[in-house]
Amino acid sequence: MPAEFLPGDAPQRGALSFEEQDFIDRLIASHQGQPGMLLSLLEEIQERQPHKYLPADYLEYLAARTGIPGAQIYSVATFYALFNLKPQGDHTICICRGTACHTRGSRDLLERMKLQLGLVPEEDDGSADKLSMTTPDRRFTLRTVACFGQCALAPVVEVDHAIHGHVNERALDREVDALRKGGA
Amino acid sequence: MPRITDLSSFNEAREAGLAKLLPPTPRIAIGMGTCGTGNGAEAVLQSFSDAINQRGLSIALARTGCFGFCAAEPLVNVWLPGKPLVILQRVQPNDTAAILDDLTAGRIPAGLALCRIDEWDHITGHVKYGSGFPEIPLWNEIPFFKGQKKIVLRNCGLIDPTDIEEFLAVGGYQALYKALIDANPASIVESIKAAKLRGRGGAGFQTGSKWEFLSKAKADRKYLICNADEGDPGAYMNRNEIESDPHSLIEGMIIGGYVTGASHGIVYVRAEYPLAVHRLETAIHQAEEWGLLGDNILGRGFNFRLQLIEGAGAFVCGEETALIRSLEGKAGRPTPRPPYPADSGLFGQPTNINNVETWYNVAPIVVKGPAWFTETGSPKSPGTKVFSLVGKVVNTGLVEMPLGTPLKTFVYDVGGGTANDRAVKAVQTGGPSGGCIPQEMFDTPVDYETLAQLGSIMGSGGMVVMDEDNCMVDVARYFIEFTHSESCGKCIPCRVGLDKSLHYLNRITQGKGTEADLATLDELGRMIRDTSLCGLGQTAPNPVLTTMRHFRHEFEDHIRASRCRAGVCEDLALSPCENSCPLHMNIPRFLQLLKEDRLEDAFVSVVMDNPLPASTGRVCQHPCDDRCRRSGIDSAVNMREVHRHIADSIYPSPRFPDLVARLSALRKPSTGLRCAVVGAGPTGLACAFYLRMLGHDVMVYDSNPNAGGMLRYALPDYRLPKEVLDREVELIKLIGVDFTFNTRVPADISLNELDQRYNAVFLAIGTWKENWVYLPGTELTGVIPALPFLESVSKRETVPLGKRVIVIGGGNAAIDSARTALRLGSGVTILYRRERKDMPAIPEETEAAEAEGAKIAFLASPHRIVGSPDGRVTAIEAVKTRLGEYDSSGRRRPIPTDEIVRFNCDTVILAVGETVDIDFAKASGLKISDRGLIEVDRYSLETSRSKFYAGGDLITGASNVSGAMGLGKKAARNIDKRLTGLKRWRDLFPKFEYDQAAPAHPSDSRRHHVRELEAEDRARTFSEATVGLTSVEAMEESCRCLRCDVRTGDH
Amino acid sequence: MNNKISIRIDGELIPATPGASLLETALAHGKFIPSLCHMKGLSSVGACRLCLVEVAGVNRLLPACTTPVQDGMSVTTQSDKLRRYRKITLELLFAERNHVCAVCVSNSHCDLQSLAQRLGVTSVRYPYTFPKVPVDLTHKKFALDQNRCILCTRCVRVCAEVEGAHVWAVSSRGVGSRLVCELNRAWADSRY
Amino acid sequence: MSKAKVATVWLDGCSGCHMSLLDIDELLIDVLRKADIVYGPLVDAQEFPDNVDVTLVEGAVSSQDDLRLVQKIRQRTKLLVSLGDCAVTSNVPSMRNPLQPKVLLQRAYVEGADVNHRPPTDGVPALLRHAVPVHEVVKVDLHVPGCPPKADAIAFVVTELLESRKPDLAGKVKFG
Repeated sequence: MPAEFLPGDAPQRGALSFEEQDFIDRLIASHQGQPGMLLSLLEEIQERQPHKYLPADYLEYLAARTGIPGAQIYSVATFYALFNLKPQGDHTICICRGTACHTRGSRDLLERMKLQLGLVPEEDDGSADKLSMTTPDRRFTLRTVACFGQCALAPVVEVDHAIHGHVNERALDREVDALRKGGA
Repeated sequence: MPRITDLSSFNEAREAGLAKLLPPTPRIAIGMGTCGTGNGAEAVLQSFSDAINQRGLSIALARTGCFGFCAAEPLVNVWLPGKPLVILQRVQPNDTAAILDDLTAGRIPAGLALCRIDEWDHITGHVKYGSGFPEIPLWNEIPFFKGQKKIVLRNCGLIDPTDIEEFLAVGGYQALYKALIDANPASIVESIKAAKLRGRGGAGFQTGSKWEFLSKAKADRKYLICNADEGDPGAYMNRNEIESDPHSLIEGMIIGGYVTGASHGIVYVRAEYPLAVHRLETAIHQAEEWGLLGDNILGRGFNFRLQLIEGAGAFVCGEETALIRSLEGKAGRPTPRPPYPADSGLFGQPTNINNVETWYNVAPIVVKGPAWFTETGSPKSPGTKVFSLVGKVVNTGLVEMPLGTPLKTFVYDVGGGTANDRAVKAVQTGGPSGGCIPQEMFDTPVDYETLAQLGSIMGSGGMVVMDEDNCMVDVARYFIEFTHSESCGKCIPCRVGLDKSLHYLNRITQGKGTEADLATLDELGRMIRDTSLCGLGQTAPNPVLTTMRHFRHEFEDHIRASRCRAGVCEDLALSPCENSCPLHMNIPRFLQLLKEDRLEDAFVSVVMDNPLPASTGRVCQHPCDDRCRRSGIDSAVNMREVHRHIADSIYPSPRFPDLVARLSALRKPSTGLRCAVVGAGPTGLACAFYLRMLGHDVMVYDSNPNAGGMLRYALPDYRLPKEVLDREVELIKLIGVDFTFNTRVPADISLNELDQRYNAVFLAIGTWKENWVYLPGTELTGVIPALPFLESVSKRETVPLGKRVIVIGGGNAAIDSARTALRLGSGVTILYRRERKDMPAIPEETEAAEAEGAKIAFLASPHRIVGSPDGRVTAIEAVKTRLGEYDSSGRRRPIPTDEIVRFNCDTVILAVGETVDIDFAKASGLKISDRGLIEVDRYSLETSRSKFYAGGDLITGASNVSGAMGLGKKAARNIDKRLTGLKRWRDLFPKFEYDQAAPAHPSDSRRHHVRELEAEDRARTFSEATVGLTSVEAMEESCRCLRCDVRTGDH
Repeated sequence: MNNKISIRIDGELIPATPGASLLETALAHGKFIPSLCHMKGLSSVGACRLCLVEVAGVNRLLPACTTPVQDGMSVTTQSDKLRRYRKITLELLFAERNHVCAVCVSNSHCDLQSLAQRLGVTSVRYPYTFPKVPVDLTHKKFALDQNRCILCTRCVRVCAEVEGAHVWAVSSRGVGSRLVCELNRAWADSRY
Repeated sequence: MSKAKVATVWLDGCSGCHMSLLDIDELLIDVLRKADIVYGPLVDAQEFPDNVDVTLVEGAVSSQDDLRLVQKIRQRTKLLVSLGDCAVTSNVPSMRNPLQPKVLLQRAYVEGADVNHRPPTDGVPALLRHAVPVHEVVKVDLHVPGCPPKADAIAFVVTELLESRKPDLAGKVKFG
């Protein structure tokens, strides 16, 4: 059941501006009691951030205002692939690791991008095929997605939300070079 | 605001919609699904819109969804009043001007036309477009659509998904209207049950039964959920369905709500499908405005609310209990059933979940009845299913086929087979929960039960075609990696069991696996399947269990021979070219050495990898070309010609003696062990070379007076000059291999004698027996087999050849015979029973033969040879063939027609394949395989008789030079290991220091080809037909290498 | 509705209460079915899969903890297959994290350890993972060593269902799943 | 009847399992009547002999030396027994495994040292990335867990083996 709002539970950390608090309050009001409320709240909070992530302050405030236990919010925020707890790069390059893309060589593209962006996975990064890595200068985030559902265009890469089909290493290199030169 | 409350307002809206679909002006509708926009449909739309405005044309411009043929996107529908709808394919912005010119002139741009539609059955409605354009094929006449039956996709790609009026025009909401007017919910549940509609999400549970449970549940509030969290990698039908026809989903759900008493509906859509989310939101909003959704629907007092929730990326939410937890604001971890959702689902209320595609079948069943529905498909699985056909087929896209259609129809007929000449190996169905079905089983009908029997499942309908370039161990590893990272972690078998399975699979792909690992994987897979909490875990082992069942040899290759034939498992290959080379030459190394101007080192590198580099440099089938990654940029590095150049630069040069000395210095100290090699062909020579280098005493026996086998006696001089071969044989003699010529085994020396005299014997006799097809007339004078013909010419014997020669066959021997006959002054025609692309001969050779004047008659199967009364050939008659069904080689089988063609001729050369004469083996205790070849252990090449090994054509049948040499090399390695008990093979090869950096930018140079002499000149002579690369060209070729062997990053 | 029904467990006829689970019924009658995630007084989650049993007429294994008894049900709790699968399950748990029984504070009063002994697990056939997992020593009275955690979630449920505090949850997924205190705080900083 | 050849080996462990072996007390006399102990910390033999009937291995495989020795032992032994938790589970030696050996040596020999701030190199075998149980590197015929295994359990195992029976340890032993 959707948790009830506990009136005594004031926000503990005042890191959010009034505007931000107001944003969350209105968001909660528009979804209150609906199925899928927490997912929708988190999706909209993340979408509002320029660096597409869920800042801890927001989650604290959200917990306090909705009465949803912090542990549950954290559990949800770390369970779903869409949510980020760390800021993402200015540009996101997302390589599809779906079956069709895999059979058409998306792993080579992934390796090529790691090389291009100078990203070296840490030892405890788990498997090299499932990742989200951001360059230290926060210009680029490289990540993978299970499948874009664009299998007929395999291999598929999404660069800043634009889908590119039938990508080869050279085309991808050019794309990244262009972003680099494009500034910001 | 329009609101539909009665029949007349309904009809008004339909009329308005129809006026948009069939306006008085021409209409252009652009396919704007995600696959269309991914291929540039936005720009096409813009271009049309600009041009129409600029020219002030009276043309209706619209957007539509996707018609399913993704490989031909962007698709554009054009319609002229009274004419059929024509679908244009691969339309680019710069095509638009011409298209508009044509349309305004009342024409159809024929060059771009894919197909036409005269009328369309929308199931709940019908649209007549018009007639005409007979030159354009009807939609279901073209291979991709042939056999498809569009029930689910009835509206996709034909109407504007953002316009409810168009949907109404083709019969939309008709079923809802009927349901509400009839007001008999129970009868609709009965219809769905009678239609035996099964859940299209994968499990295949009866939808009618689920609805019945929910309708009987007592509660204040009941929920209906549409699962649109399509997470199977490789499946995307739900995305397209929602993007192209969102209202059909809404209609299905409202009907479902009405008959089950549910007041609330939720569509749970993947957030990765932004366009689908947007279109569905628009459609929900429209339906509410029109009084079709919300309160008091159609004025009949029924209320139903529909809400859209974006899923945040968790494959496990395809599991119904996980999806419900997700909607409750929790992590998507499944919970045990019971309680079943129909009793206690979302927030504890009765709930029913169906997949997107299931909902699309509701309206057609309501309107047409269950009997109509069960006409299609198989008795247990009626109806159709949408599949996403992707991977290694020419025609990729969404395919709606009746259930029960055999797999081969999908792969070969609809998909059109593979684009290149690689054979299809398997189809993966059902995504991570499914399995791989091997090519031998493509007759399998695709339905729930049959796929399950093969260890796979239908799943949501993903169908990924795989060819020889796909490694099945990697495929298994890939899927386990996927389910491993999508496992929710709640139950132990799935969480830890998949982690350990992945560990073993990783080990195998790295060449570190053991055979015990296979048993462990199998046991673990069964345990995970039988004990996991939810469907994800229960089906996750399927990809491993099926690949181990159907492709066990590939697992064994990885484990026993550290070999990944497909070249996918990087740890097992130096580079793609090395992996494809039957001799496993270190190609990047000799290219780099040459690039560093170290010709002598390059020569040593080449010869140590391949003892006949000048010969193979001319005649190898060069599989490396197909694998070269440079071909992704322009074209493959010409590796074969570079090693030919290296060899040609050293053999005739004064440096040769020094290099012989250098090679001799690499030879291991004498072991005193004696080895015999029977057959001085390429296989035998390769084996002898390595055995000698390993320090053994080697004697080679051959029935001919000189070494080289096929290279000498079957390859014409213009392909391989004898002096080139002589120099290579000389090198082998100089390092100390002994030869005994003019000696036959077993006529002159028996196997028992060999057994007594030698510590090991390698049998490498070639294919000297020509297959003899039975044809009336083969006994006539002037009919000659290819190999003896080529041999006679090689030995400079005179061969009586007529003026008009017919060669039968399509392999290298056929082409060699043709080109040889041309050089002897004859006119030549080749008869081949299949098509050009099916010819086994090297394509360059075939082209050269044609350039020199040979004619080729394809699809011609010899029928009888006609002779004169004195028994001489005068003509040959051939039956024209047509191509029929696909056979097990993935080629279409030639089927004879009634048409007979006659070719006058005086000589017929039969080149229909060669076999090995193994009569000798039968008598000497060597086991013979089913194929009539000597049986050996695949990995060690040991025969059934101890001490005896066999390789080359004796174990594979007729093959190519490099492949045969590869087996000779492998035999030497195994013989040495057995004789000495040591693993010292690697020590034999010298180490080279050379640059280990990949070029930062690929060099600009284009591929250098060998220069052929002018066809007219070379056709008169047996001197070599091609001139090798120059030093500069060879150097430039070397610089083109991308150095895939250089390891970077985390290795 | 409170009519007694009866079921058979390993052939023995046993009276049962409608609505009760197979596991409760078996345990109440001294029948041993192994389990690690079940705890009396908490909801059942069916996570450890150790209590899987065979039920006549059902072609898959059912978890005793979440399967309600039905009159006439015939249950097998011991078979070669079940024994094999239970051993594999325990071995997977031992391989997953760093259970160094010899130096563990729970040595000799640990359900995992004693179950392994009882079911005859004397070694682990799967390679150990040796993951790096957090240890929270911030709390004055308690320590949380996730090296030993088997994700049975008994603690999560006690905290939520008995205490009503909802301090704990499981974060992430798959083998990366970890127990988490509120919004990933140190235990000492939690509200409780 | 000739005596069985028995060996014991001490890899990465604390020798507690050997102590427990000695704790079988008077049974030792019986054992020595039926078997010769041909190699081990308790006897003075330099090279592991050939054709050993039973070898009891204590300790985890932690270093290159452990690895080589246990491989040699496997080749020369008919029946190999993992004795105690270190051999069976890698136990305490495995507690270093989540860390890289490099980091570990740094911590122990550089940060934690008073003098000679560097890891020893002379005559010290290189550490493997992980300390692993014996059965992860060679085939093991019998596992006797326990830290250490109780003397009764060892006595049972040894007696059964010398009678050529495979001991059934279910319920008799535990980890820890």
